[in-house]
Amino acid sequence: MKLHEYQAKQVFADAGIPTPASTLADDVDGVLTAAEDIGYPVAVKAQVQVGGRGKAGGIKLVEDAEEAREAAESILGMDLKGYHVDRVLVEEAVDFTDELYVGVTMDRGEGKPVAMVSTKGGVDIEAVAEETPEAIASEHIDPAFGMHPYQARKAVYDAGIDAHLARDVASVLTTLYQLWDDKDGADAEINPLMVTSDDEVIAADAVMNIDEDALFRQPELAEMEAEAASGDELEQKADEYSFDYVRLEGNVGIIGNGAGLVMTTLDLVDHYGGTPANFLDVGGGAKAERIANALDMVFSDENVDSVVFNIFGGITRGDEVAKGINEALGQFEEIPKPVVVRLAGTNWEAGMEILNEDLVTVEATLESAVQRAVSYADEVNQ
Amino acid sequence: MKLHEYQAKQVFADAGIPTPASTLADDVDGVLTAAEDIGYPVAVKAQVQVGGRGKAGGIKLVEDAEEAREAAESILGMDLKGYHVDRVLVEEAVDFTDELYVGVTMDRGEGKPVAMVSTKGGVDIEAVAEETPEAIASEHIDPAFGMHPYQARKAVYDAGIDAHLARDVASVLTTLYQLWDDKDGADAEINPLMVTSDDEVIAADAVMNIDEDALFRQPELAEMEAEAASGDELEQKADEYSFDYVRLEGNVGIIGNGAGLVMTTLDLVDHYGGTPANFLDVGGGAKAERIANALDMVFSDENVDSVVFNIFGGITRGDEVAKGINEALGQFEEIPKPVVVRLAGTNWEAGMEILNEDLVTVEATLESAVQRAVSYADEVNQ
Amino acid sequence: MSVLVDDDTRVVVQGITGGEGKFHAGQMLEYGTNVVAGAVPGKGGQEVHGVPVYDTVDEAVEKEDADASVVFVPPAFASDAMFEALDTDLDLVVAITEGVPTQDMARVKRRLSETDTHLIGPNCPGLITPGEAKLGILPGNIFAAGDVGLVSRSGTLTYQVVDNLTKRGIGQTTAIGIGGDPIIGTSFIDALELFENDPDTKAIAMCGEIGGEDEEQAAAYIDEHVDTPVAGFIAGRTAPPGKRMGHAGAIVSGSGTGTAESKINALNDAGVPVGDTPEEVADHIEGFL
Amino acid sequence: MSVLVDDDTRVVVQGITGGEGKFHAGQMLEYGTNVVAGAVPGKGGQEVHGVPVYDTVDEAVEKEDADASVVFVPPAFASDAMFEALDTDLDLVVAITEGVPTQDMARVKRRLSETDTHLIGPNCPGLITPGEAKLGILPGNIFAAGDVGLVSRSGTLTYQVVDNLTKRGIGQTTAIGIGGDPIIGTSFIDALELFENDPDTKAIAMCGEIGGEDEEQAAAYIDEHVDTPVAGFIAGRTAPPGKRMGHAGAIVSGSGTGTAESKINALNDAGVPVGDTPEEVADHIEGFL
Repeated sequence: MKLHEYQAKQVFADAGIPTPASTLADDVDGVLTAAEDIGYPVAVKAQVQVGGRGKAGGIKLVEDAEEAREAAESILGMDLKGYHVDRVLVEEAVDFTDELYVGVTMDRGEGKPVAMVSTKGGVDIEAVAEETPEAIASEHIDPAFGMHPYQARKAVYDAGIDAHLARDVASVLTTLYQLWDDKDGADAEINPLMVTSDDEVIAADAVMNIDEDALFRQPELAEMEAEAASGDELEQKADEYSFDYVRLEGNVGIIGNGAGLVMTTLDLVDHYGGTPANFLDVGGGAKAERIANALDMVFSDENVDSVVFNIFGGITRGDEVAKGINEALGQFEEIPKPVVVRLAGTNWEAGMEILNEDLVTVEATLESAVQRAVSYADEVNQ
Repeated sequence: MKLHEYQAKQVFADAGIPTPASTLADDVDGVLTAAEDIGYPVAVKAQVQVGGRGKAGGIKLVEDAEEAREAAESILGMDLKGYHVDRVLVEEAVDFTDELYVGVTMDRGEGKPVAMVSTKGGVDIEAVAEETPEAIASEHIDPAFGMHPYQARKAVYDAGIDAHLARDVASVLTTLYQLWDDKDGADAEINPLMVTSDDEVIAADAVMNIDEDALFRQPELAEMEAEAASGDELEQKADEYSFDYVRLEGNVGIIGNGAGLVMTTLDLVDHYGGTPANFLDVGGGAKAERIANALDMVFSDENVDSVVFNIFGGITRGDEVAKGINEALGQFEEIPKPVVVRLAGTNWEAGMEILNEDLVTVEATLESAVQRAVSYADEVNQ
Repeated sequence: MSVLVDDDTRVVVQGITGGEGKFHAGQMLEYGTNVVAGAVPGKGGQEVHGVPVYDTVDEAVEKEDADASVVFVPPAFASDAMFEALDTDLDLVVAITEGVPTQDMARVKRRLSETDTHLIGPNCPGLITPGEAKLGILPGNIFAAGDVGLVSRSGTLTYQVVDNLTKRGIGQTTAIGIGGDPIIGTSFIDALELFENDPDTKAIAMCGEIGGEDEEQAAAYIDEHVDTPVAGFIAGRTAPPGKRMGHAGAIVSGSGTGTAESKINALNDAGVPVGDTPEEVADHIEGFL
Repeated sequence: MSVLVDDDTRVVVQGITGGEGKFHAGQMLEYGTNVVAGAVPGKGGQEVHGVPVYDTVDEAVEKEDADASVVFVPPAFASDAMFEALDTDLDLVVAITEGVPTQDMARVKRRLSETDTHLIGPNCPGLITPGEAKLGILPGNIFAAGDVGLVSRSGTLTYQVVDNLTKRGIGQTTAIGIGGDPIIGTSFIDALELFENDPDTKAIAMCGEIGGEDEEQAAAYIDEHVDTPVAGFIAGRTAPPGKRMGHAGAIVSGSGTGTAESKINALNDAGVPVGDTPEEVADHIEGFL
């Protein structure tokens, strides 16, 4: 779960990391009042969960009220890479001489947190990592002991941060690591950490991703999540149903259980010449209602021309799945899109017995089910 | 540094451990008001840093105002094993059915914290440990990871705590460990942890020793220390001077540098037929002023008949020591007690050169210095 | 005939009194697994399916001589259960629980590195030695005893591949679902090493997916250390970059590693054929035998 | 001719720009110790006594090939300095600092147990191989090269015993002050093992004190594993029970172990004569040679 910039900045500021003065606003008047309070120049920044906001016109630096009004009018309500902008952050424009990078993430390969510092801030850090990896100093943190003070200093010295800034940058990194640790962070980043003309450091951007599996013990952040929800309508719906769902461009709707199997189903759709419309994992142990919800999701997608329903039961039981399919499809006078079902594993025989074959096409194998769904979708488009 | 019972209880209560209602009082009226507020019966408990208060008459259970007045009058101002009682804790008398023990300490042999639980509370737990060690369940804690929840439960189950109390006792132990960890505890104990007739647990006593070396990062507790100081006048003075000092029964005053060497000097006094009046370690690197303070300490002890001054310089320099001795003794018209000095190690020759032999007796070896001091003391007592 | 588990394995089920724990303890017993105890704090003295329950793993080991555990404990308490199992020096710990916080697992993995215990999972279906024992939630009836070792990051995909094998009459020595989380106990490499050292495993099927670099590392390991023939499968070829697909692991960062292409190339370079479909994996395995 | 240090030992001084660090770095250099670097955050690029200072221990190791460190860092930062040294895989770390919080040391000791590093201290005078190198604050002039290994929990008591030896013409292979804190890196047993395996050490002097059970454990170890003759000394015979005497370690709990009597008995039972005075220790050592 990714916090909005304004949320992450608040979290960082509360922990003592210097951040520019800023105010959230959701209308033009709010922007003007905020800018007046902060003092021009200010930046007006769209608060949406998507990268490359600046290039897409979602961030504007303004010098006076007229420019602020223009910026507010153009950004508020805009569509930014599919996300509707309904709030902007009005922020003090920092006069900087240098841009640094500090970040903390989990190195899954090592199974250890890693703290990073670079003098190459203000740009795409992943590009830096690829092109000049030596420009990023990193320290792996022992999960048993946490980050030792010497490690923050070492990362800073190794990165070649100027001696007179070393203490301040190490302090920011230490706080960032502590936040990451306390708040169950997945990633925490400041890019850029600006160096001002009077040699202070200030977090000009703030990224904080939280481990969703840990939200149960982060009630304050979990509340932020509710506030942060935005984006594609169907993906929002999937959130409500708590499905793992990704919307794609194709026309074969896909429902299955287990990420690996669902991805494999997508791959087979592609393999047999179709194009997947989505990834939808109902998870383990899905009961009838959940199955019905999944069908509802996929039917709601107007791009979908056919549906392949692929369940290999472990915890999930074939009879429950069949019941859900029957219930969901029983409501329709006419089935909106052809549904191909393949059941295997736990209680699959019981499922097959229950399944109403007037409503769905049954296939015995994954391969044949996918082929059938692809051919149904092709028929629609002929 | 040992907290007073009332301080430790406050610390425990703030962390959520159930404690009886209580109020600190320093006069009879205060005791009566507190007892009235709490409701009889109450316990009136002397707040001094010494064990066995109950047996020594420092704790009284009272049923009404008359008894409370009697108890307050007898306890306030009493001398309890050399400690003057100037405050009492007036505490709700808990109606209990059982007495348990929970504690956390550092097992120095293992280099690990250890959490302990026993159903044999309310008595001297060290005696229990010696006589029936199996009655105390203990769990060593990995300093890298801290106490896992399962360990608190395991200690409780291993101790044979009744199933319906297990969760509450485990919760108290978990909190106690966390306090011990957060507050740099040396020992933290609740003995007894009382079980009430309605099956609740409540900390009827509270022990908390803090690692003095960690007080620099425990400012709240360091303030408590100032408040808690009491006992022997000379030991208080040693605290002011920050000497490691222990007052003993004999008549040969001993000053030295380094605990092992000072103890050895004590042992040699004994070996050569004398009796040590004190242990006084000036520590490493003592300068002239500190040396003078040490002499002042030992001269203030009326039991002292002679003094042996034994310095083996490592960080401590012989010339500084000699300077301090000259300064301290130079003030006197007549040296109050004979002082034997033995200097060795760093700058000992320079020290010997400076040393005013009109004021002290110089000896070349530890053995001869001690023997000389013992014979001086014997002369006084002939 | 197998790795890690067989019919001598003595299993304690952590969380046996919960819904899933109880159901799957029953399933494991029915399959023939030697489930000797349950461990649930506060439930000591009870019985589930005739199996005695203890308050602690330690007591279950002491009284019932358990040497393996299966963890069915909710995510908030799962790492504590794993620490309890690791500190009790079990040979094998299988953590089924889905949704364990990643930072908890980093600490568990740190502790694991100091022990001789094998930890499978978390967020995994467990493992099975067909005809002898299963520890976890795998549907026993699709497996058959045989010569193929199987290791997979995904649960249901494992079943799919096994199904393809079993239906052709190709059985398994042991099938291990290592789980799809970012930090897991037993890696592909660990499992490959076990199979390589098992004289009865004549071929290995390895099912990976996009995200992370475990498959790339496994490929390098195979190249250096594995003589047993391996056939691979990689799920997520069509996943778009930057999208998270269910498993925390199944995300493509968009850079050079972690993509299906990078994994398939690495495996091919190590001499491992990668099937386009689960059927093709079965074809390759059949060719090896 | 020695254990742990000799004239090849390449030393980095952590905290070399502080008062004590600077003074004793000078003393060590004067004694002939191969002090090759200092490490002080923020002071990289400076020089002290002609020795280059680096910001991190890592850099000192990389640039100057240091293999040992001496820690002169204030108590609040000492455990961090020890972790830095341990994580840099030095062979030897000598922590002079007095007053390190005990819980910090428990964590350091935990980390130490995973490394091959020898940690001496904290709250110790360090160690010296006479004529070759000293790491710490011991007054070099009282030592002489010879055949006796010395290990002691106390600083100045060590000097006392060494003085008694040297004045009789009995020199030392290496003298180690292990420190008197409740939790220390190198124990009596570790030091005894080192001396036992050093062919040049013909006799061992061991100076203990009241508190803890290290001397009792050392006695058991000597009984089993040490053929080199050992003479002992125990400070604190006359200390009253329950009183703390300076060292955190020097406290008698009042129960059976930890007293001078218990330690002396244990040593005697292991065939170790214990002197009543430092002179008597020297008598015993002289008898062994």
